Amino acid sequence: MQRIGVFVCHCGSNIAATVDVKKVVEVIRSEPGVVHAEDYQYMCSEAGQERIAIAVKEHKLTGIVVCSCSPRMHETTFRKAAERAGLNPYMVEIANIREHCSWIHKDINEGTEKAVILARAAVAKVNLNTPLYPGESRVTKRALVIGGGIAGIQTALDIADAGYEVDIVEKTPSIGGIMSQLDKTFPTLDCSACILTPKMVDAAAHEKIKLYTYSEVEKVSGFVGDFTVDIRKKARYVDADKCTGCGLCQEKCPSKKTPSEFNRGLGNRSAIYTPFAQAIPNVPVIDTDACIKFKTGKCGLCQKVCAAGAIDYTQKDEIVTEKYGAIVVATGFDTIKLDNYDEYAYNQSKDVITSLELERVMNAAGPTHGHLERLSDGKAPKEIVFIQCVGSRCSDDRGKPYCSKICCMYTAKHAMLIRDKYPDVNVTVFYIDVRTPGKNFDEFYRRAVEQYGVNYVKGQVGKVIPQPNGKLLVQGSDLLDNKQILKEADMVVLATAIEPNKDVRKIATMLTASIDTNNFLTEAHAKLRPVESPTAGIFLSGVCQGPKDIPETVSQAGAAAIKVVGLLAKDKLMTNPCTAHADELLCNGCSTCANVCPYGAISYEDKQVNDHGIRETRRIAVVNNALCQGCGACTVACPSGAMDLQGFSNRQILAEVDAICR
Amino acid sequence: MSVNNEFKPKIVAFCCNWCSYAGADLAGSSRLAYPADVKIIRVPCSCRVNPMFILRAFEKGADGVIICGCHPGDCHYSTGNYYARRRMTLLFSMLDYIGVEKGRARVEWVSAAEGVKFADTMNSFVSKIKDLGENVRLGDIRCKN
Amino acid sequence: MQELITRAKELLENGTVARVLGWKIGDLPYNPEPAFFETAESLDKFVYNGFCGANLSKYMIEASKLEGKTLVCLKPCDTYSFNQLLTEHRVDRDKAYIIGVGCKGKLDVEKIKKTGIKGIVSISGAEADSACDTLEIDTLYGKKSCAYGDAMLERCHVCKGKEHKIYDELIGESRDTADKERFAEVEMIEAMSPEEKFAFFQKELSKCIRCNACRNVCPACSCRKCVFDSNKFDSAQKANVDSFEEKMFHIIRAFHVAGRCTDCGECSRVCPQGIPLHLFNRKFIKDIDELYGDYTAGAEAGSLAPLTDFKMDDAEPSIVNERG
Amino acid sequence: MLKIAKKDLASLFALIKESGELYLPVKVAEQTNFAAYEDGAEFDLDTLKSVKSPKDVFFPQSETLYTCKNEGKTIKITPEELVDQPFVVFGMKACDVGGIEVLDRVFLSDPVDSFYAARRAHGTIVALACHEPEESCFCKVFGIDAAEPVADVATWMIGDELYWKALTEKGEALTEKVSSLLTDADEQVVENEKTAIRAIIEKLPYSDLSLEGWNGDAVAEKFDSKLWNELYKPCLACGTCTFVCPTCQCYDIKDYNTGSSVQRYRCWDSCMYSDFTMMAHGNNRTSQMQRFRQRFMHKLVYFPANNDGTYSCVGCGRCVDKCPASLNIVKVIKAFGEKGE
Repeated sequence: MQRIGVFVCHCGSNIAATVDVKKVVEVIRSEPGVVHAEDYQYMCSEAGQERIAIAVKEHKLTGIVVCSCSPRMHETTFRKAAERAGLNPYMVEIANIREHCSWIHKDINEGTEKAVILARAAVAKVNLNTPLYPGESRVTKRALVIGGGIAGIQTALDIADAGYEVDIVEKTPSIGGIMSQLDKTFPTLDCSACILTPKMVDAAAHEKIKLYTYSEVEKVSGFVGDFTVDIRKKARYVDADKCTGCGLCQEKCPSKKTPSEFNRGLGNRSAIYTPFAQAIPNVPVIDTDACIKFKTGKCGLCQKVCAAGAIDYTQKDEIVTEKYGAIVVATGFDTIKLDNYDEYAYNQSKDVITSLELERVMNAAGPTHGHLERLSDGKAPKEIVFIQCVGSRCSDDRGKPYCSKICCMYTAKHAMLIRDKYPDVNVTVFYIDVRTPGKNFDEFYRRAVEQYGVNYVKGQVGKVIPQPNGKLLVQGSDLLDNKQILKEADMVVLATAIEPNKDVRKIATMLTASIDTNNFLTEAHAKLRPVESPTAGIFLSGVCQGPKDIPETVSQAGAAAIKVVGLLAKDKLMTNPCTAHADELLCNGCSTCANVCPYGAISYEDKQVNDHGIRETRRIAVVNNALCQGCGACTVACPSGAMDLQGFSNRQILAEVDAICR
Repeated sequence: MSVNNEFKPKIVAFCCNWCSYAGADLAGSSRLAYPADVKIIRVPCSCRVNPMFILRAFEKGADGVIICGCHPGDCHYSTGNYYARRRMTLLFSMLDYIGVEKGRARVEWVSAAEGVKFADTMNSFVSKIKDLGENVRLGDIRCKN
Repeated sequence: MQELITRAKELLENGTVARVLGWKIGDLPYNPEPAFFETAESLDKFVYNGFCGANLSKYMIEASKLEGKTLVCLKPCDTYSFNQLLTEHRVDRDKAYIIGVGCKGKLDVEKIKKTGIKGIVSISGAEADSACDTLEIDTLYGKKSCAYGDAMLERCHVCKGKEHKIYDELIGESRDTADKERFAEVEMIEAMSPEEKFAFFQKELSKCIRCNACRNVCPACSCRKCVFDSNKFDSAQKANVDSFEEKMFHIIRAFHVAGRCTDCGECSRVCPQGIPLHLFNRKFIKDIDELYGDYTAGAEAGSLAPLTDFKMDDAEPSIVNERG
Repeated sequence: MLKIAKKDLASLFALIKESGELYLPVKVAEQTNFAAYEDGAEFDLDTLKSVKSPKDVFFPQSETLYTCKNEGKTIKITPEELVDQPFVVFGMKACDVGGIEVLDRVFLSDPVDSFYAARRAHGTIVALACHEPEESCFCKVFGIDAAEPVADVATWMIGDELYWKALTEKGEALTEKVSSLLTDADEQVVENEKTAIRAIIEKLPYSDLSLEGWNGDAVAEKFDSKLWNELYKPCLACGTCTFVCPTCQCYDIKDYNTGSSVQRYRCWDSCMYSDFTMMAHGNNRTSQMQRFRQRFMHKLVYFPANNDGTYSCVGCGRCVDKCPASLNIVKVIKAFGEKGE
């Protein structure tokens, strides 16, 4: 049985005016467990806290109820006071008789009666309180960034600049990501490579950053502060230490017919290749599917020409195991496949291209060396049609329900660049809405319309029909003029929806990070914790969390980095003791609790139990206290009642219910 | 009906710590009155509310039970109230099915900024329970005396 | 049935399985019991007929702990339960050799007795191989007969279909038995006034003797210790002291199996007081289908139960007040 | 021998009810159980067996023993009042009456259970012969004659008439009270009925069940038998058999917190339950096999050993009818018989 002291605060007249505090003290004395009750002017004052300390000693109190203002105000104060008096801080409960009582009830009888009931409920709860102790876990001061695009690079740089080790795992042979494929960037029109390449170099040169390119995360275990990650370094067949990056191997390679990933398949590359000239690291890889040596055993030309002797056909995949305190997901995006959109004739005509392909066409290092030309016949187009929202804001399941966010702006950019360089080319943009909420965005778009004479048509395109003369007949509607439009175009550019990188689901599963129905990673709180995953220690950077442009990506990358730094700066993590735990004799091991846990805090172990003489091995839920945040979702999902929440246990809440309904 | 005989319902309100409990605090600091019949139990999240708690309240003589949580999408734990919403929808549907009056139990989403909504919600709930009268269909007779 | 026995003997003798979980012939015409057979000879007492209504999937929880595989005979509806237990890690697939047995609708002797037939000495027409539409019954008080359909369990009239959802092999013919609207009874109650609903359930539940047969037979109620047997919620109950306790027990039981219940109908089959307990579970199934999209527990192992899932735009609980 | 027309039974029951509570088989939602008779209730004398045995008239499924209330820092204890008004149970079968005799041995022997004793003292039992015994009946095995029940009053439903014969003083007193509704009857009609009933009983499938080997001396052999390991397997560990049984007498004592007081009550318990006789150290029977064995050892071995050979089974067959897994005491007895154990 507890020995409970009840302390009723007057809060000046805030409480005492509408609650007869003396009466509350008197009535509460006869509650089971209560051995002491008193009232005081201001319990939260130093003198008030001192009274608690004295009473704890005098009456050998084991539990405390403070009837005062909201626990959101002073629960911590009184817990600390209790701790100073030698009690466990979690032996304190607050009855909120100010905000929930005295301030809203005018009648003193009514107020007093309710205050007594609230006090009684708190006493009933304390009767079942047990001392709770926060746990501690260590922090490995090293971070992992998955994905080496601009998001990952920026996050890594910021973490490294703060003085912490950070590794980037990038699955392609080079860091740089989609941004490296872009020609110019809006709204300033500076060259993408010019601003990205220095960052790539910085990352590669940073003494705190380690790059794992052509590598993938294979396995993740552990939890916040203490993750263990297996990284698969795929065999490059080129010794990175020996390679000088001279490029001779690529030049001599006889197999040059593989579509270049970097050029979105619009050009070819050799079997041994670096994706693009500025690739970092500047070390090629051999594509074994294309390599003649690997396919037939003959050739070996690259090995012969390599003066450094870096080519090694015997190289094997390597698994590296590293420890990390925090993991940042920066897996980025890709454009959707257009198989569901036959009406745009993407698969029928080479002159229907996606906007990202147009980036490559416009780029000096691209397949057309920067000349705007039709990919079918190399002729210069005179009439270009842009179609917006291809697969974005889609109400059926052909596309995506969300707005891809960047398309309006890059289309304005494309239109403007074309009109600038080729003033004789007509540009028409079919759109649903033009969305330009960003700094200097709307001005940018208006320049396209007003200064460059881009023809914006509000309306959707129903069909693009390739004509025998090589032109493309675009059937659209103009909603503002309420008329059908038929336009013969030389090129059609599709603002294709973006979607999270297809690997994200696999990665999210490894990390027990949640993802939404569109495969975007879920943030811990949509507004207040946008760069954190609900799973502690997992952070989000860039488009893996939702569509965003470069400036937004970079700022989010920085935000994720500071969250990581905040975590790595700690030597130890104190865990909230109000966590769930499973009674191993009651647990069925059914996994229902794990299915509702937003933090991936529940795992299962085969444990040897002794259930009143029955010894057997059972599958039992184990809660990781470092991950559990104490929401209690699992406690209700659990049918047997095995899962309970410390500090808000089933029996404690029921005791409060009983006390109120008495 | 004389004032003395007026039906004083017993009402249990489960409020999530992050939104609704703070909303109730705001109602208090804004001095927005609602009947003293409402007694609040603080829970970390609406997903902590077990149907057993609700039935237990009715068993022991509660006339109404209300669960308040963060607005969908705003859960402190990101998904808790979504689970709570499904659980409570099913539970209330079952209560209706066995003949318990509609409206004896209710779920409302009240944010920490919605002191007015909290007070309004409690006023409307208490008045609904007063209309329904004493809970006779779901109580344990032993607790009536 | 002979094919089943022959195959079972074969699998026992070639060591594929260590035991057979099926039904043993009863000492009355209608009371075969679930049984484990460990030898080929013991299988002489194996029976599979219209009275083998028991769902054997739950016995596999214990059988999964035994050495070697257990051959288990599962009817189409039992396979849903097995899948659900598999989803919840309560049975071990590798420890089960599932023979999906055909089903022509299972019989309820209580239904036969309700027609006034008593003193039953023998029944013909209930054999698994029989295609009879009528049961011929010899009684101490003369020869009687009963239409097969009239003697069928409620669940068979609303059968989910005769497709086995998980098996290693199939033996025996099935017959389509669904001839009633699955949710008709639930809809009938939903259409009642609150007073009528209350009276209906008050009356039905007043019969409850808290014997726990419904719970203990239920494959979804597989908890090692039920909350109603533990002090976790101060909820241990054994008595029917007050009518509230039956309501509490049955509501919570239905809630705990909501989204997990495969509607196998065992609860109603075993209730000694004939309480239509499936009405609770089926109500939740109907609600889940209507509110969250069609979901059949156990149709697929590993599927996410509706109460452990959500959609952003799920209905608000107030929908209950808005409906009918 | 007296009689009353079947159509006048409602008047008979009304008259009985004038001087106290009347319990009889009542049909609620298609199931017949013994319940206090109220006007308009559908009494059912045609169904041979009530689902639950009528033992709960004397030994209710739950009953409050006393109530504790906090008064300041002291506790006031108020014992529950004992039954002190006469009542009548109508329609118990010979086996049900036999069940009460078993309960008497438990509750009326020292220390006497005052709650039970008060009910027994104030209750008058009117038994009804079994017009058409059913295949699950085996009362004959325990020496009970379904054709001629032994109670305060014995009755027979023959055609459209109920024949009535008082057998004890209590029975005489009740007969006296309702004599205005009874007329003289021909004893021979009842004799013919008894002969007919006994003829059917001879033909019942379980009537030749042998109890050979089941006696109080065979404790160790029976207890150690390997058969139990097989027999219990289908058992679901529910309490159906115990709760429908007319002789099961185990109960649990529990507290209920009403908010203003704590009521200590007892309620039926079942030896089939895993928490039966749970003690501080845990449980003395840890497996379902042990619990299963306990139930039948108690009924067929321990009880007769302590009660002059009286079995704690009366062959009513309710467990045969109701076990969800089709297990029952008959299968247990037969299994031992077959193996000769």
